Amino acid sequence: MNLKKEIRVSTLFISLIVSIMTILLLPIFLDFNLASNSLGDSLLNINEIETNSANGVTSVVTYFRGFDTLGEVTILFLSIFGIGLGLDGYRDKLNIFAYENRLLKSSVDILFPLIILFGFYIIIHGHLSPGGGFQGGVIIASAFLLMFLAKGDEFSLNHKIISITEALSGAGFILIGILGVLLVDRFLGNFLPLGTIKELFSGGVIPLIYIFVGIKVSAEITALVEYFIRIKDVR
Amino acid sequence: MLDSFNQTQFLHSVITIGSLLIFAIGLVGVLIKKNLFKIFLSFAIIESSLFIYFIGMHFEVEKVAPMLTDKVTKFSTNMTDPVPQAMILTTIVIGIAVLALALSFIINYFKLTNNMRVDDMNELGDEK
Amino acid sequence: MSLLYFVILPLLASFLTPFFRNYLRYISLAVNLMLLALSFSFLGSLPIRESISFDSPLSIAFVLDSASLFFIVLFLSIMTLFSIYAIRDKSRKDIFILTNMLLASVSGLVLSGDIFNIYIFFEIASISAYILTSLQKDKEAYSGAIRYMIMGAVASIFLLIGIMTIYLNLGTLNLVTIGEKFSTIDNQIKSLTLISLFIGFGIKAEIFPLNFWVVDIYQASTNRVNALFSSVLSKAYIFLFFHIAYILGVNIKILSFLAILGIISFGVSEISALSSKNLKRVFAYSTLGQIGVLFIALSSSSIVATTGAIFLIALHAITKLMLFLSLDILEDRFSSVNIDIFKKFNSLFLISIFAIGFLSLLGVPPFGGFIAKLTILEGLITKSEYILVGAILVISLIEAVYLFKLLGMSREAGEKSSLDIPILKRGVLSIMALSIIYLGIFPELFLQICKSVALALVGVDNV
Amino acid sequence: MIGLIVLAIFITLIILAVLIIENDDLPHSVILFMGFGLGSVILYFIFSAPDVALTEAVIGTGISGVVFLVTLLQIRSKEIKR
Repeated sequence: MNLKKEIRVSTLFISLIVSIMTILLLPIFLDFNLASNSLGDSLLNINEIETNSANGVTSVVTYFRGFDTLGEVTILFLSIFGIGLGLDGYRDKLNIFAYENRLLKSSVDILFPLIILFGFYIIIHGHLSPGGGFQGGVIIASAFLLMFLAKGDEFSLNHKIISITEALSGAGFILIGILGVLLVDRFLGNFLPLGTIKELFSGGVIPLIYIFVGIKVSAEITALVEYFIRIKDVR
Repeated sequence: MLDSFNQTQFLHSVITIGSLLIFAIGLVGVLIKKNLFKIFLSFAIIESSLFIYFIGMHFEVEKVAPMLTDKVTKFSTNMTDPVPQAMILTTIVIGIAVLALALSFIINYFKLTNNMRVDDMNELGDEK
Repeated sequence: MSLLYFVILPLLASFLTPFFRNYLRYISLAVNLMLLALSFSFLGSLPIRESISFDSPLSIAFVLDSASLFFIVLFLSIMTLFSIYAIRDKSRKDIFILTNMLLASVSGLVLSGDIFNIYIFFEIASISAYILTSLQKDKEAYSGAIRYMIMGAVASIFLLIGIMTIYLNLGTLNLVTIGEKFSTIDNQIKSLTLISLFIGFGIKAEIFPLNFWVVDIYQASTNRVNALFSSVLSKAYIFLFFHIAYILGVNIKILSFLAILGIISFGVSEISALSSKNLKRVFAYSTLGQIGVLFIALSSSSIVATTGAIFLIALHAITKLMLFLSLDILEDRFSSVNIDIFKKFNSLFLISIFAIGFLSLLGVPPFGGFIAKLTILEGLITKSEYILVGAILVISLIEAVYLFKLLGMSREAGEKSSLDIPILKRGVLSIMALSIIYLGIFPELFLQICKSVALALVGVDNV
Repeated sequence: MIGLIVLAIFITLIILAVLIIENDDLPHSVILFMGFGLGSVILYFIFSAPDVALTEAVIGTGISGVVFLVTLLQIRSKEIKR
């Protein structure tokens, strides 16, 4: 009883400090006046001339700040590698995520190719509509997640293929960058014709980069899910 | 009277106060919760509050998405700033990568020690 | 040649690992040597600005001035020595993927001229560090890694707040533009940004009071990993901390506050080291103490002291690499890191390595540490900061107590066992020891280099 | 109208956040966290950021929810068999 009271006092104390901090910070944050001429506005102004991509966010993510995206893909790679190191002992073991259901089992065969197709659609149309490599890649990975859910232990992935896909798509991203250095003297620079805006073949290197990102992200998230759902058979 | 609710000024105040409150709730969660799982859940809430604030502050009423559609045919300054959106997109993906790594560490730690409480993590110290 | 190769080549080596898993260590060594050669080819044409994918202020730019080149060369040479040391190990193939990532990220941190890009590299470096900490897969390692991740999450959240306030108020992410415009923003917002950035970078730069967790991390990880943490990662973050501080144009009040934090950091960690029985913890406390000295020197706004600090960074990186790698040999033999193992071995080579390292840490002539500390004190005296000078001297005495205690233990009589050190490891350790002695006896050339680095870092000749 | 909608969603999010933190049942709070993600997806959509909304929907809510739940499953299976 005594202990419980003590915990409550510390909780109360911390909440009090945090709320005082919040009240003190509030006027500072409410006072913000946004910068009138920001980086984004200047990028929007030149977007139509420089990239011919219909989606402003995509051209920032893959072209103007494409190097950040490379770093981000690297972070995903590293994190999956770290998870694999730790959970590796549980590979080829029981799938704890499986859910026995006949309806699910028979419908997943139809859904699986459709979801993959949808993922590729999102990836390829990244420069025309919302979406792109990350979102589409995760959608493809969710198709595999559905397979794990429905098929249970009958379904497993070939890890060799996944790691080679991952390696090749990562290397492909870097290769595009190095081609940029060699051809236009800028890493990740645009060396392809821009095409007409709002058409599928437009935007220079942007769709190419997003395709590599999409393949890499889908392989990585699939590997992540597979690492997490396997467990050592303790029975 | 209803008009004043649609002003950018009002919107920004709501966003600021709301996301600061969510941030504070997440911070309290990090500080008072002893369960490792809850701590990382609270970190995810804190990050979400930052994202909402950052995206929200760059939105003004009547601004459209930075994207050409059937209605919008030209890039102009009447669009929301694409750079914060790109930054948040990047940060969300980083967030899930870090979160998944942390959870895998927690699983491994739990399998070794049967412990999920942060104040019982006493493996390290001068006597050990 | 493009500056990007410093980041790209290690990344490529890591990405393509499935194809040459068994040869990864040779490829990593080759990458290190190649980049070392590349970095010397830039010597004549400093400073270089290279923008990535588009014109500079609108996209990300990499900046190579003499300061960043110095740090790149330092990191590359340490990585090369480390790769040679670890190349014969059959068991630890995975560590090379992580060291490559670590190399790429610290190069990016040092080179990048864009604050959000710095955040990305910050995360890559942190995640490599978390995984390196957990490599041993026992409960200590996971406990340390989870602690590290909690602190890292706090750091990245605060860094993100800083970057967001900067972008909201200035509308730019480029460091040079931020530096030009930073004085125009409101005082309250300015201090909010500075505090967020201080917490974000300060946790990683391991400065008091944000360093209470560091020693546990060192205890949880292996000695090789500690060698990298102490000589690469913390140095990169210190460079970054002061690089950003000088770019934002912090005033004298904040700098003197940093100096006070440095002196507390130095004092507290050396006193804690006295009572510690675990060698990993002792060396970790000593690293924290040296970081305190670096903070004092770098925030003194005197070029002479900054020169000394740069000298100390290079020297301390080499010394700590040497000490942790020697400790690695001892731990392999005795499978313990209690200070008692100093009584148990009988190897003149290893004892002299430890002696050189300890004396250089203390700043005894004729070793390199003496020159570094002398230059720092000289700079502080010209600024008439006599309190700081006195404090450094007094705390160094405390440092002397435990280091001499350790050295004395190795001479105690008792049961001794001999050590068998492979010739490759012997070679690497002696190269480091010889370079410490060389820098102590002929410091002039290196001091000159350090001075130009200090000028570039503080930003007198160009920013 | 837009101001009131945003206000309503924010109030929901704050309540959800408190519930997530204060819930003793871990799976319950993960489900609530996915609800929180859904709320922020709507907010991003209102703020004219469809790309971020899509990303948060598939990554921030979808995959992270799955990862949280599977972590709980892993821990639960160990607890039962202990």
